Amino acid sequence: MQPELKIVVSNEAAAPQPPPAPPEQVEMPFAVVNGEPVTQLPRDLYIPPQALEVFLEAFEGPLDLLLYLIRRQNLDVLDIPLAEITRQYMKYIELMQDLQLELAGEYLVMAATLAEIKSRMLLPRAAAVDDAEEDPRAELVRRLQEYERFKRAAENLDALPRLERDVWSASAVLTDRKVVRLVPPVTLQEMIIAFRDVVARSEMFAHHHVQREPLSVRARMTDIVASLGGGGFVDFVQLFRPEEGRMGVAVTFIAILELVREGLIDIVQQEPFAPLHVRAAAARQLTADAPDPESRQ
Amino acid sequence: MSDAYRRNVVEAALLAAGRSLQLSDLAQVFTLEERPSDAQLLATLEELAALYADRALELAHTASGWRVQVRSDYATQIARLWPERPARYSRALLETLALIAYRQPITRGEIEQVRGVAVNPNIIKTLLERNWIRVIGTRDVPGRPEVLGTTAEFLDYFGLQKLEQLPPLAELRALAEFNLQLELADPSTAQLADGTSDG
Amino acid sequence: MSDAYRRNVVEAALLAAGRSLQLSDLAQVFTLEERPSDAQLLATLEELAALYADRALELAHTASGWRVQVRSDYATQIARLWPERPARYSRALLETLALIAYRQPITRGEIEQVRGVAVNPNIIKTLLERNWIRVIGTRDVPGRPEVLGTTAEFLDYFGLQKLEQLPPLAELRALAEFNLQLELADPSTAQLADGTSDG
Repeated sequence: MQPELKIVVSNEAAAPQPPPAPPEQVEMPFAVVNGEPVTQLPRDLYIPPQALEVFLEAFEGPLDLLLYLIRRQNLDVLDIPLAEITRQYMKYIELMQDLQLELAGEYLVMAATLAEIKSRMLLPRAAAVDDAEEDPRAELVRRLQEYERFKRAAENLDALPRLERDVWSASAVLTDRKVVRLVPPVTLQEMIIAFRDVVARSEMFAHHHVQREPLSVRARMTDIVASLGGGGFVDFVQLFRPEEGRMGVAVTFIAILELVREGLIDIVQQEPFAPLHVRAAAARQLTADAPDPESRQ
Repeated sequence: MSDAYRRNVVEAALLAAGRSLQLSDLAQVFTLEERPSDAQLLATLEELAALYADRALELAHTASGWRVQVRSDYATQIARLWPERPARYSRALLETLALIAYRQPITRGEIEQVRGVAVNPNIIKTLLERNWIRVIGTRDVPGRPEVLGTTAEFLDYFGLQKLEQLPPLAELRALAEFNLQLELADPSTAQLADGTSDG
Repeated sequence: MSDAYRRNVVEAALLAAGRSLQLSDLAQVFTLEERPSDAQLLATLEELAALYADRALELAHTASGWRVQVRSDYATQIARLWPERPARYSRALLETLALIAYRQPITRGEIEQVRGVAVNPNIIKTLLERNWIRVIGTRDVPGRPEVLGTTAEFLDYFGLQKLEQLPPLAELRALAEFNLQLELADPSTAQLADGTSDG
């Protein structure tokens, strides 16, 4: 005629109840279990029946319940009066079973563990104890301590100033949030491949003969044209940078010749043997004495 | 570019974002010519913090960067803006979260070992949904259980820059260090149980 | 209750809300004993507005109440916090840029001759805006076409000290013979940034 025992995992996601205050009720019969009034419970175990479930739900498992029993007596985990704590623990378990409360399996496992420790501690021991042999309580104490650390860590975590409870991110409204476009990235490789392809294609169609001046000459051509941007005459000699050495001078010279050939610059000499001057070909049209009919319109 | 201008832009950026910004995010708000160095930005942030000294605001440095926040001294007043109370988390959730935070990478089985009860799957689900924890891999043991760790968002939420700023864990003491009062066994057992501390 | 305290609470409420609040919302944040009248709240809001006078922030009164917002002069700058993912340049743009780099100084007509198709004016515009190319002059032929060349910024962007560091054409031909499969953008996913189709 044993009450049926249901083993379930308690619903931990349910809203927690505040930890139970040590019960201080006066003794009175509170339940009839299996036809017998339950009056044998220790005074400090008494809990109104409707509150018992709530009380048990407040525990996060057998370790938590054990810690409660130990702390209630102002004892240290390292100082467990094992017999007494085991007795109290068993009372709770029996009570829960008698009242057919749903009980997590872990509580029963702990009950078995406590019983085992108790029996081991009751065994007579030899006077010369092997140092390697552990106190039977050691593993339990270790687990209780470890659990208690994290129980406290959880409390500390809960006490940290938390967003949306203790502090709030400050934010202001940004009304016209314009879309900012980032410029697309280009790799050197992409550009080089594009050049290779366009050259290959142009040779295929033979539309245009791509010149073969080295890049140093092309770069110098750009520099020279850009330096003549003002439109005025520049001394031919000033285009050369002697510090670049013979090679640099040669590059500049080829660049100037190429620019003349492409009609990008003019070289002017006022009279034989006079200094040479250079200007951008485009500047020619801007001078009044050499009007270009095309630029008039 | 004046310091005041830079400070204004940084403040506006932080408030427009409404969340933590990295120094690189802040730098990006400036044009290339105006762009301050990290050292300059830090100086600007310091200025901003000083500006908030007698206000309800403060500058917080968390895992994902810097943010402006309302001080906790004003929490009671500000909480009244929202009729519903802020979410309270169950002890089970907080204990699970604490284990993941302090013991990561950790499996569910390992959490259950310490807590002595099964981990409710809803708790893990809630923590994952809040983006406080994530699966960082699997352990190479039979069943290949998932290994959990915390995220930068977890640190942000609790106002921390890094895990090392979590409150320290209580120390474990060895059973032998304690003056055991054994009520059942004979006194010789009192000298046992060395090395029960696992640090 | 000091004015400064009231102003701090109002500011904190507006910034914590991050949206417009009515006077009644603001009043509700205070305890009954502290609760200011509407007139007092308006005075506080005015104080707050004055506080923002030399900041990038402003207090705005909209239909739904009062809010703190970023001044519109700073909006563009702050919007850089949320950049749109950059699009990719078209093949036509890259070829045009490559031709300007390798064959500079070059006119648009010459680019068209080599590529066999007209150059979309948007391409030149984009390249000019990016400051990668510049008009270095005009050629003295009918129509006086502009002559294009690359800039120092172009070299900087591609990590070059001088143009000669570009691989010469002969080398590129050799590469082509190996028929290298070089990673290029997948045209199906790329949105063309210069608004031109491939030429």
